[in-house]
Amino acid sequence: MPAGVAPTLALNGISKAFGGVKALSDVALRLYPGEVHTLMGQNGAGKSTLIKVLTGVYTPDRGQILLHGQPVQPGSTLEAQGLGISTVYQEVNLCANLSVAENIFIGRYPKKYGAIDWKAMELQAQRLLNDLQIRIDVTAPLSRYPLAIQQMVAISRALSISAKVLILDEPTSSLDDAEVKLLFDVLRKLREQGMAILFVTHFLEQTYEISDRITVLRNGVLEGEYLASQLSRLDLVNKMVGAQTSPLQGLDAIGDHVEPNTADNSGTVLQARGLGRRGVLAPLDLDLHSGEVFGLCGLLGSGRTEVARLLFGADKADSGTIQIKGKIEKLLSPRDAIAAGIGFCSEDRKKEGAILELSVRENIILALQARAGLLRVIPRKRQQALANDYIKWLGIKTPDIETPISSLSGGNQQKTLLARWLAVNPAMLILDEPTRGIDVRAKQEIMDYVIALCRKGMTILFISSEISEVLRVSDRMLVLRDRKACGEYRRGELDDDSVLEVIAGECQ
Amino acid sequence: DKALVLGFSQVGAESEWRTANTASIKDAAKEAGVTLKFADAQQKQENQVKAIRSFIAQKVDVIAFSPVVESGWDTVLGEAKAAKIPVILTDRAVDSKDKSLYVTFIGSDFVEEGRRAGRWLLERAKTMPAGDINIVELQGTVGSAPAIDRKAGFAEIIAANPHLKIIRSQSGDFTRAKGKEVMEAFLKTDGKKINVLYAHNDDMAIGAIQAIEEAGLKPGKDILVISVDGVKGAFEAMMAGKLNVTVECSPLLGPQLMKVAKEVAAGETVPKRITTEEGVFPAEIAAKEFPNRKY
Amino acid sequence: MMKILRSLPESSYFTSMVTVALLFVMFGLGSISYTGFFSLQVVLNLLIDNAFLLVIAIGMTFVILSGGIDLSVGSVLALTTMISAYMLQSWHWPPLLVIACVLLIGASFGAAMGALIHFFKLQAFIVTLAGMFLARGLCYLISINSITIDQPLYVALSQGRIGIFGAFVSPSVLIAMMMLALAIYLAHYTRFGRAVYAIGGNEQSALLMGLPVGRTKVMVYAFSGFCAALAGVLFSFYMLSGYGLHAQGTELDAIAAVVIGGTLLTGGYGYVAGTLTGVLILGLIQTLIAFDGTLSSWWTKIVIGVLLFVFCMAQRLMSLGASRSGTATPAVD
Amino acid sequence: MSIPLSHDSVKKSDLAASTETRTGYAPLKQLLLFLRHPLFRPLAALALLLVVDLFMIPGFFHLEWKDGHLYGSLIDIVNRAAPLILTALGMTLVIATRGIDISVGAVVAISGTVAALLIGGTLQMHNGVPEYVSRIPMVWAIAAALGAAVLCGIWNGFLVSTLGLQPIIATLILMVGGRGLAQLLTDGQIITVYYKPFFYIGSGYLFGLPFSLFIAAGVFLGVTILMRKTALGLFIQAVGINPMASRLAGIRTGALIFFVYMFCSACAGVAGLMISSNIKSADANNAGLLMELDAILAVTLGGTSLGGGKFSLVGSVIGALIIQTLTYTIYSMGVPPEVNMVVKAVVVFAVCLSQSQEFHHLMPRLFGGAGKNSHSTGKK
Ligand SMILES: Nc1ncnc2c1ncn2[C@@H]1O[C@H](COP(=O)(O)OP(=O)(O)OP(=O)(O)O)[C@@H](O)[C@H]1O
Ligand SMILES: Nc1ncnc2c1ncn2[C@@H]1O[C@H](COP(=O)(O)OP(=O)(O)OP(=O)(O)O)[C@@H](O)[C@H]1O
Ligand SMILES: [Mg+2]
Ligand SMILES: [Mg+2]
Repeated sequence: MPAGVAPTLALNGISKAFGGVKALSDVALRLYPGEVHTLMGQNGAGKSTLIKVLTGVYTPDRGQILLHGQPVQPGSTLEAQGLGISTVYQEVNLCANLSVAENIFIGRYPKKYGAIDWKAMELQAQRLLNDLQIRIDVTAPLSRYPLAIQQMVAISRALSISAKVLILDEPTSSLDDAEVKLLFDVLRKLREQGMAILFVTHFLEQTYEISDRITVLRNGVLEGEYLASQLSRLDLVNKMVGAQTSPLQGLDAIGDHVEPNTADNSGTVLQARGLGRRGVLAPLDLDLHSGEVFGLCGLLGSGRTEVARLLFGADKADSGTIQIKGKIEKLLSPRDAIAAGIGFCSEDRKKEGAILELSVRENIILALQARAGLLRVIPRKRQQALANDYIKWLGIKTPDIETPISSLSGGNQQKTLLARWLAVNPAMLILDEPTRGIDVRAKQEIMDYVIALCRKGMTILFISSEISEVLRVSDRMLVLRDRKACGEYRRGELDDDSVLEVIAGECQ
Repeated sequence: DKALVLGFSQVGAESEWRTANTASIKDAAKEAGVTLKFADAQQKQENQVKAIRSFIAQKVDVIAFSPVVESGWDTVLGEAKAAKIPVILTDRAVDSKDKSLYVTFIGSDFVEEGRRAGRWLLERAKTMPAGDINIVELQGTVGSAPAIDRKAGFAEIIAANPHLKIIRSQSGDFTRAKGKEVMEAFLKTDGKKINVLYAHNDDMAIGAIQAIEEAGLKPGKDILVISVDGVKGAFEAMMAGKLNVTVECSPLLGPQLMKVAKEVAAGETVPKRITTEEGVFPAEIAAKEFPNRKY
Repeated sequence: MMKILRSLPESSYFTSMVTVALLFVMFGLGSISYTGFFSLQVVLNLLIDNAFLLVIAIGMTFVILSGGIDLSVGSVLALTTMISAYMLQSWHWPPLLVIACVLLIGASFGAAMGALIHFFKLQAFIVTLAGMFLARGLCYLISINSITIDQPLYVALSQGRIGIFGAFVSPSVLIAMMMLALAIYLAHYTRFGRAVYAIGGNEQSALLMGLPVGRTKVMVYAFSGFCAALAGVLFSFYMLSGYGLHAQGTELDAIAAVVIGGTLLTGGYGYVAGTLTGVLILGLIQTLIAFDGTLSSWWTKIVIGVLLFVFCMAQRLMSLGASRSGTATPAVD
Repeated sequence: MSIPLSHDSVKKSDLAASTETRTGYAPLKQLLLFLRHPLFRPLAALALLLVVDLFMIPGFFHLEWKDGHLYGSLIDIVNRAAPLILTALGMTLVIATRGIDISVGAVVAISGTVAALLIGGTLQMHNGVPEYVSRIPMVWAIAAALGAAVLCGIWNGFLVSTLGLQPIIATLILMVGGRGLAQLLTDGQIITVYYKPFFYIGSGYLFGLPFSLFIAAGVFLGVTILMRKTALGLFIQAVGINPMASRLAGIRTGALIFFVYMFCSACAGVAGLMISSNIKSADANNAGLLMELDAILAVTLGGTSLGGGKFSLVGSVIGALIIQTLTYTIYSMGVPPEVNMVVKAVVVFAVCLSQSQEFHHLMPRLFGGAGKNSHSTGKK
């Protein structure tokens, strides 16, 4: 960054507390035109809060915001947009009841004779999405599409707002490499045009691929601002997690130290034959053995989540049978599935996971209690013990176990939901994007935890948009394409490159 | 010749009185061999208007109805007139300037009922010890015609005696439950002071009587109870000596209605106002009267 | 549930379609069973008698679409008739001025409630319920008697007839229809309308997408108040009187009409046009009963209940069939 | 419709905060906790009303011992409030699941009617001596009445949870049709009951207090224990806040919803018995008319959100008491009937505002006070 260039946006001494929780204390941030600035920090470090403060969702307790040197105090997202700040917040914040096109243009409709010009709007939306290689019916309601697509829509909405500052809070957490690449291409273009971009992610690779400058937050305190080129990964991680913990080795090789699974995979836990559902998943066969991690790879929309939902009875399969431990099961509802010893941690924590107003404790024991039934209440002591344990094990950052989950950071919510299912300790656990929005360190810990569970005999169906993750943890994996199964592979049969080919469709 | 078709739009079924009224009309129609088109308006004027419109569409011979409220009938009655269907009002009048909109009005006069209640009390007051006589009033539904008129009529008469004072007046919505609830409140605030209770209908009176008893007082003795309508329940209360007088407001308009309807259909001229013969029943004659009460 | 959500819009769309179909079926049945039922005038009477309900329901549609509810409409209607009557009869104000006044009053009344709801984060239900008490109460403060209106223009409009193929409609019907057209335009071709849908879909997202949530919400209630007042004006044409007991329970009819019209009470899904069918259905039920003419008071109620039930059943099952896994209440297992 | 951070959650987080930050000595902390408690404001409102009564109505708090029981305004209020409390309790659970039940009024009418019809009893004059006889044993009659109520609940539950109709429409059906049924049973007449034992439910006294009070208290305790000792409370909240997530967590959402509607009607049924027993007759035309509104009002006054989720049973009880006290106050203060509505409206507005966080933030600003404490409702 050439000296003398004035920052587009500068934050000084920003502090924000929620009740007693100090989310931010005296944080500063500089955002220069024509740079991609990555905000890093562990879960609960204060990234999203900082973003919400500077886009007028929260009012800071102290500190000032300078836009082009002028102090501003946006009172709402609306005003922020007016000031030329366009934002994609962490959770997808769109209206599922409106059409895709409308979600992109709402508030800024193309008009004809003072009336909304739907045709024009849909055409433009089509074009915007095509830029991101997404070909979907833009007139269909957003709720029709899975999270990843919704994320892309949110992004293209932000991009379409001609702004001076673009803020993206963990936009890539539910995207596949392909989408990420597309997104980065666009970001680079915008950077050329001198836009100031603030970017949040937990993926080191992505950080180093795109960012010019990195600001690190730790526990709501500014750790420091660095040029990406001058900060090694190890330093970055240390700065994030703080000196209190010893530097971690080979973070980007999560699970590498996992020795090939020696546990006998003879016992088939679950056997699906011709499992499918019209329009969403072509019939496929599955055999899951006890004590193995079974991965699902595929591109966005390839049907991975569908497989999971069908196995869990969240959606009704209209063909095929499921055998669990040898006996045929009719999984008509998640309840049946749980009874049959299956657990499912959904990819959409906001809509299908978190029960926002309930406390962390309640959220953690919910599934367990549901299985125990109405009458056999888990004694309070035990509940608290469980909650505290998982908070410790997964490093959930929360004031106490009675805090409503709604006031936890995204990643911490994700951990809480993971805890919910780990607490149930099912024979087979389906994890759909379990590491979504979870910071580097926690990610490794969780992976290790997962693998440890397997070694203890639990079967895990693992879905992740990070193919590398899948490759590393799973003993066997099924590749899906266009909602069809296309080939099953054992550990080692695929490496980072070949898997891409397979997924992309150059296999056989 | 074919049976006469009478379209009748009833207010609803909000009280025993109303039900008796409906029953009387249906029975009378059966006896008189009149085919009755009955529509219940669920206490809504707009429904009555709809009903009348549909009667017109069905080309009935005569339309009769008891208006929910006096005002606002000109338009639809105009349509009836245009369709040459004679209209008979029962139980309540309408206040349209154009009297030609309806041929006649059968029914009682709420104000007069109020007056009768007043007169009875005036008489009774003479026999009572000197000094103020405190009256509490249980009004009907706020804004409803009987409530307004019975209040007015009563007030008009008792004005003659300065000692008759209405110390409290609250709406009991014409129901037992409310009547009792309100009376309870009255009894708590000025229990001993109350000498007379005037209720706009028997149901409220019956409710109030319970309240009085539960307060450890004797309805009919410690507190005189006056009410309007004259339903069975009231007579039972009078026989038990708990109610002093009920002013009759006869719901049995059926026979008269049928008679008039036939005449009107036959093109005869009928008087514009037909009052129903109604009595005042003090407790003394209750036992004698009880057997021949039909409602 | 993603599936359920996916199917909601369809189901809401189909519901509207189904509703129309059922409307015709009901009318057909009526025509078969009752003489004089199958006539244009009967159909037009539906409009004449329900013009005011339609207008109220239109306002209610917006409120419900935004995820709120407005219980005050019935009373506001009554209050409007009362104020109009009083201004006309006691102060002898020119009718147009009176109309302007009451419309303004209605809108501000609604706006006030909207403001309370938004700025103080109060619950729509309770605020509008209090509004309902207040408006009724104010009626009685003006007068507990009903006031007859004999103002020439009102009388003219009340008795005005606009012939259509030998049958006729009242001017009110035209006003209501214009209101409907306007509402449809508002809902589908203006920022305001779309913001309403967005807020109903997800208020927080709407906020984060930079929509003027506060303003819109206040405007929604203002609009509802306005519609209620307009309905009041139509009602005073219809009844030529002001009365504190007018249109009791109309709020419920309006809500029913809206919901039957295929709008989700939870907000976000539905069509203004559907509301028209909803209103007609309710009107038709009344008409059927009136034509039958054998029902006692209680049978009337029971039959209304049964018809409502049969109707909702049909609506539900058909729209279920239409979009396989749809269901209107997310909580269903 | 996603749930924004609600007041409950904010209050709770603030609470958590206050406990850990303001670690002043215990009493202060206690006080703070109390002031911040969601139930504080409804209670305050009730207290305020009573204070008004204390000054406006002579002898309002005066209680005397009259033929074997306590007698006075307060007794009336609780006695009258009992049915409302019951319906409010039922309504609370329904509302907690994001539902609403507007048929309670009709159910009240039905159960009252059934009981009255079956008990009936006739006043036979044997040479001037009145004599009471019941038609069938009262126990059966009451069982039948409650049975009828529960049937209504099953019906609602079926429509809402099985058919998936929208609650308001589903219950509207019963609201209209149910009253019709009740009237059909009574033929539109008021069925007077001539059978003393029956009157005990609604106007009898136990230990000098209204028996109805004990019923209400009993039900309240029952539900509270149910919520405490079983996971019902947790599940109901979960379903109310996020039905989809709850289903995926393995909660039987359908059954749960079915249950709450059944429970709600059952409560209404008991209320119906009380009311008809209190006026010694069943008035199918008017019994419980508009009761649904009062019940919902009570629930909301108690601080439960109609958006579903967190609920407070105690709150609803307080809400019911507020409403009844208000009505009673209006009666005894000699407010002219045509003003009733306005008064009621004003009070309701006042109570709501007193409960609004934002309003409290506004107050100091309005009156120049600088004391602006830092709440965050999570959005502007
Ligand atoms: N609305 C709120 N109420 C109370 N506390 C909150 C609220 N929002 C955030 N916090 C707290 O502020 C801290 C920072 O949260 P924030 O969401 O900014 O973390 P983050 O850096 O975005 O984490 P993640 O990477 O998981 O998204 C967390 O400890 C969280 O508990
Ligand atoms: N690019 C796309 N084009 C069209 N539809 C898509 C696309 N991506 C996803 N979908 C939708 O995704 C649904 C199936 O995707 P699903 O979420 O099951 O697969 P996935 O691999 O889990 O995707 P994700 O990466 O979002 O988890 C289909 O209903 C389809 O409508
Ligand atoms: Mg975050
Ligand atoms: Mg997926």
